[in-house]
Amino acid sequence: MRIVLRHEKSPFTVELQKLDRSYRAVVGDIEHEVETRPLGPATTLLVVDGWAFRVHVVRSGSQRLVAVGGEVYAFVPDSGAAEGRPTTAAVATPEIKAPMPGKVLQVLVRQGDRVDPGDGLLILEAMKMENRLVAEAAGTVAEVRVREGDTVDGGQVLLVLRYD
Amino acid sequence: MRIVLRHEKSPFTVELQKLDRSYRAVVGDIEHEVETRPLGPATTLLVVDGWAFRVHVVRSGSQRLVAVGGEVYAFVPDSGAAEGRPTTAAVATPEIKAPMPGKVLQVLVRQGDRVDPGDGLLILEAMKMENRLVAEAAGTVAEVRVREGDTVDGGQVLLVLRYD
Amino acid sequence: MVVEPLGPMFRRVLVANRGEVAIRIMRACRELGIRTVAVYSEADAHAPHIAHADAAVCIGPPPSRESYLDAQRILAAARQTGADAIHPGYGFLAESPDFAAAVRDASLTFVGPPAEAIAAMGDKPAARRRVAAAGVPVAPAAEDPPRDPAGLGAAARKIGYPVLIKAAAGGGGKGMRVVRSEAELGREFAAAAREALAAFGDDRLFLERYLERPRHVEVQILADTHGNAIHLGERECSIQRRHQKIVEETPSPAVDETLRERMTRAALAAAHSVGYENAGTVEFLLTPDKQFYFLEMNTRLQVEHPITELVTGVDIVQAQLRIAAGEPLWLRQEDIRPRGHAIECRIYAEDPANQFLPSADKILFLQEPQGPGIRVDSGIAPGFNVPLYYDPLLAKLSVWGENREQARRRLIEALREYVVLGCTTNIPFLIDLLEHPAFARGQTHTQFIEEHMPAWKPANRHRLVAGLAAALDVATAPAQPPAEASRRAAPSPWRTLGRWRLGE
Amino acid sequence: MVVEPLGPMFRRVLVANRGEVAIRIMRACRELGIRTVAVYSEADAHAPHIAHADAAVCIGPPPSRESYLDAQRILAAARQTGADAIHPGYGFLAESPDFAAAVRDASLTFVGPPAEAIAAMGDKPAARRRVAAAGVPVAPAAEDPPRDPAGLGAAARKIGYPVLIKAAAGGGGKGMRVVRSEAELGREFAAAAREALAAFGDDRLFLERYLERPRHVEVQILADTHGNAIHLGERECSIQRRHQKIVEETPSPAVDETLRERMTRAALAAAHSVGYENAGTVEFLLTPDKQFYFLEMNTRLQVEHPITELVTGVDIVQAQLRIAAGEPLWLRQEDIRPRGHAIECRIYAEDPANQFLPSADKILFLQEPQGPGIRVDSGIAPGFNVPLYYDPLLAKLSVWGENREQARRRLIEALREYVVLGCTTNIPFLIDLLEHPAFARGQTHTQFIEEHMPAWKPANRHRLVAGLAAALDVATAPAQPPAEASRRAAPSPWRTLGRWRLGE
Repeated sequence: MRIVLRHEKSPFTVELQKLDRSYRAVVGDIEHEVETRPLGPATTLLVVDGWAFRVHVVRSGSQRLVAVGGEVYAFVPDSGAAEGRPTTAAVATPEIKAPMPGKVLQVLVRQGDRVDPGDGLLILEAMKMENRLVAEAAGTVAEVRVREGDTVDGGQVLLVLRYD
Repeated sequence: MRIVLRHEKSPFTVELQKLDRSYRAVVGDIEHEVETRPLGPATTLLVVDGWAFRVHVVRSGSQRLVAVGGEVYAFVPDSGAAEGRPTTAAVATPEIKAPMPGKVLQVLVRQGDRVDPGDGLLILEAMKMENRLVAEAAGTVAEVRVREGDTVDGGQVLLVLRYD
Repeated sequence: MVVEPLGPMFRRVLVANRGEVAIRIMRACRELGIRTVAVYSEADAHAPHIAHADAAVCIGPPPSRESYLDAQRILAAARQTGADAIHPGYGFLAESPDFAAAVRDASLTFVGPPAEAIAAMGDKPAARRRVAAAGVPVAPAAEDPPRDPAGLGAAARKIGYPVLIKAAAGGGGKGMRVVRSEAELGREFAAAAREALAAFGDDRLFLERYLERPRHVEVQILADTHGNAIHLGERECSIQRRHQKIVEETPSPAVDETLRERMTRAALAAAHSVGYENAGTVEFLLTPDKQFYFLEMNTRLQVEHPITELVTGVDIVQAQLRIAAGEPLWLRQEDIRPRGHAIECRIYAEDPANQFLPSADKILFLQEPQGPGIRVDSGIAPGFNVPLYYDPLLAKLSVWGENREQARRRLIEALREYVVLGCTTNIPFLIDLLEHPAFARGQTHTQFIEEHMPAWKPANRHRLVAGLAAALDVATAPAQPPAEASRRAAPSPWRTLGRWRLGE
Repeated sequence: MVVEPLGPMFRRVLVANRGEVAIRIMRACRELGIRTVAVYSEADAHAPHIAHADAAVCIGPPPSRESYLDAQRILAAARQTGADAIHPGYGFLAESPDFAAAVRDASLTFVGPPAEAIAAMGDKPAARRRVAAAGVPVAPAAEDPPRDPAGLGAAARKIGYPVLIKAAAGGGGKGMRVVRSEAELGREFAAAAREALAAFGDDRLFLERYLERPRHVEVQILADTHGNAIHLGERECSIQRRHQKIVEETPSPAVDETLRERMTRAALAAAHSVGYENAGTVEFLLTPDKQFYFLEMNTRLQVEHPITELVTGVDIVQAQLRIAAGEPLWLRQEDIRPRGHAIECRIYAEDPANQFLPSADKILFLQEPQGPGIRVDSGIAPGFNVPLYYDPLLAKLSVWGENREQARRRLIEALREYVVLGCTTNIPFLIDLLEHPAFARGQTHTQFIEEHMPAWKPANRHRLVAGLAAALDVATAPAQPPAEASRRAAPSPWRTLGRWRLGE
């Protein structure tokens, strides 16, 4: 299921897949394992890639007000891209960029490797989470620009793919 | 409306009458003015005869769990005496007793006075409230056994009536 | 074991205030065995403070002028409920000498200083002259200086550069200019006079020393009705936005024992000069070179009193009640031994990412922090609709730590635990402020926010987690009850209107 | 301003516990910049403590033996999450020398004393001999005394009357007799021996001095890994029910400076005798004539540590972590200057009107007190189903006051503000206990509850108000959702089953 939300002016799109005891959630081109557990009224434990967060969610109109770690977010379901309906597919970009600053924990592919959509490319540690970057389309690894242990900036190109 | 509840083994009966902005509540033979104001989830301000109490009420099954002043009470609606249905009328007793220990603030009648049902007899200060004792049936004041300012025990006879 | 005698005490105290401070005063009363009476406006009919009292009286419609500022209605409520004393809290009528006198004339006790002391400190220029005469340092200044270049230059030199030129009739920055050398003086003075004339129809000006990046440091005083007075040390309240304090701490990172000795002596002299009684606060500006100047005296309980309570162990509100009841001061100066460090921050209903516009909405979910060293003085509850009419202070979060760094970290963690949903607050802004390296180093001054945090925006560090939570909520429970659906979409009146805030 | 260096510190600490203490330890870690790992049993899958950690690992089914007491599962969780230290809290594995050794063998740090010190204090008779050899007073006693009248009489005289006769193999009161004079001695000894033989198949007996109405007074110790040790004063924990502490305070109303000096010196000697490191507590019984005797040493964080933190300002859990990380003690004895008075009471899920039977239900509504001088360490949250399997401690309410009376009144008022609906608690019992004149006078001893509050029933002071509230709720919203309708009617298993409680 694809959920499209807006937070302030920018969209937040999640591809959600229910697994046995958790969800597989793809945001951008990163895959996360998400477990959710109700703890009380408006209170949920969210475990994202093994890291636990206490999250509070209330509804106000169509808005979801979310509190986590001292921050508050107002998300609104995007009416133009309602749940379950496919939106215009984004064009897969060949340059795989770091979505946030972090540290390269593991590079999962080498130059010349074949990748299929959803294949893991690299694990980036950022914001105390391990983020698994995945291929959005089938192709070949053209270039690997980082090594394990590298510290990278947000937006920095990590790998280049050549799509079929 | 008559509400009959049980708390532990003993009944708690209230005759409730909705007034303009408050309720007239008669418990035993004492009349109270009760104002109720919601303050939040499960939280109510109850003003009883001018005194304010913060009260919390939740339902658990048919029970009402009530917290006030560090105490917790479980009240159950009495199935044998459901709401609105009249129960066997209690026989009005000629001896008017103090329902709890307190201090006589004001005696509203004198020996020989005629009283009608609901007429005020005496005001007793107890539990930081002024409690208005009322006549349950029509009659005459046979005897006044207390004076204003007296401290009285619970159960002590305050007045004796002679019913018609 | 000796049970302390409490002296002759009030039977019933009316608290002429609302919000967190009303609740705090009621707690102090209950602990002293005193019954309490709350007053409330129609906008506060469901406000938390009324549920902390033994009786509550509605004193009028929402506007303060017709309720919390209406002395006659408050006195009537006191008569009606048999109160024998009135505690004004802070703001509203707390610094009205007329109200203090009216309470006294009604044969009730005003829990605060004598009306005469309030009046003496309320007239700011007169108070300035009075404390200066008592030996308290005041910033060099000249009222209506000579206009000829030589006379003006001499006046400015006597004050010392930089000099601030202000309109005597003025306010709001009109006609205000900073002059850094004599070369600019004549031209700027003439321009300021023209601006003042245009704005106020009065071209008289006022010169005073312009202080750059001063710290706001204040001293807490306790004086009884028998001539005894002590101080409870200082508080630094430099972190302000438009003269609104946001974060306060004690001790001040800038005050050492020698300076503390000088400042507290000056504060006691200022209080003494007006025959002060009860709790009060003498405010100073402190320059980077450790010069300090009298600013004003707040003749009432101060919002930020909890941090002084945390480090000294003295309950200031209970002390106010005991002093007002006539008890001689039970503490000597040498009994006051501050320990550790305390920091308070104010939780406001405002949007720090949007020019700090006030937000007045319903509290949909509330979870306040707790644990070691943490104190919350809260005026809100779940379901409470924060009214538009009053100061947007929702609660105060204060922490104590063995040292400044422990207190700072504790406060940050407590803010991360603090959850207010429904009404926008400044909590994310406070976290970033407390994490700022200049704050961590104690390099605070009254321009801190303008200098270090202009145009703050939230970092949105947890956007991914929050988005996942929102998405799962949408995915697992997409049906939407229509209740309140349109409420938040309504335009806020605050884009066009101002709002009264507590003046401190 | 100097930011205190924190020394080499852990990166990630696994907290091998649940409830309030797990949350309290996690708060301390966060303030020191340490990440935390929670463990939980299947019964605690929705427990509040797991939401305070950065990661959470399920370690097994509800029974403690298969989860919180399973050292191997806990060590596996530590390995899996990359923890470099384990804090055991109190109860569960906190006083298991095998666990402490296993943690060390896994190259992790155990936040607590060395396994050898735990073992030495865990063997009670051996510990008694050991501390006695170090000069710590122990109650006079004779193990397996001679059975002939002359020898037995001499042994009893040496101990001093009244004498308690206990079965050496025993427990649970079987074979226990109090003898007040030599005339009764022979007969009672023979009867106790018969009873012991019948009950345990072993008629060996043990004589010791019977202490009447002793106070339980204990001393908090901090010892680093470099040979430095200090004490943080005493706590009195006399208010107990079946050896379960309920109310604790510091300082003890019975301890003056001279006695404190003697008791704290004895406590440090006891700790030194086993090479103690980290935080620990030496427990004594104190007689009305100011004699004190070693009871045992608790080689872990104590439940009632918050009151010591409130009067000394030392964060004991942060101190445990810093000591375990190897930091030399940063406090000298003269730095510890207790101030004021603190009292804690334990909020239990139990029905004080019904033989204190445990209650394990869902928290339907929760409102914890807050304000000046109030600290809540809570392990519950709204919606939490209190599990049957563990200690019924829900939360601890601690207050600080300038003196004992202020603290006592504050605690009573805070309890009146405390609302727990859904799960029966001992709050009304605690209010009556704290209001008892003997408690107000500080006349506390370990038989206080049996003596002053036998067969306690609630006074139901607010029955009228509560009944009106219930009646209005019935009148205004009589429709009843069927959810949970039958849940509370189910018989409680506690009428037939026992439940494990923390042993202190």
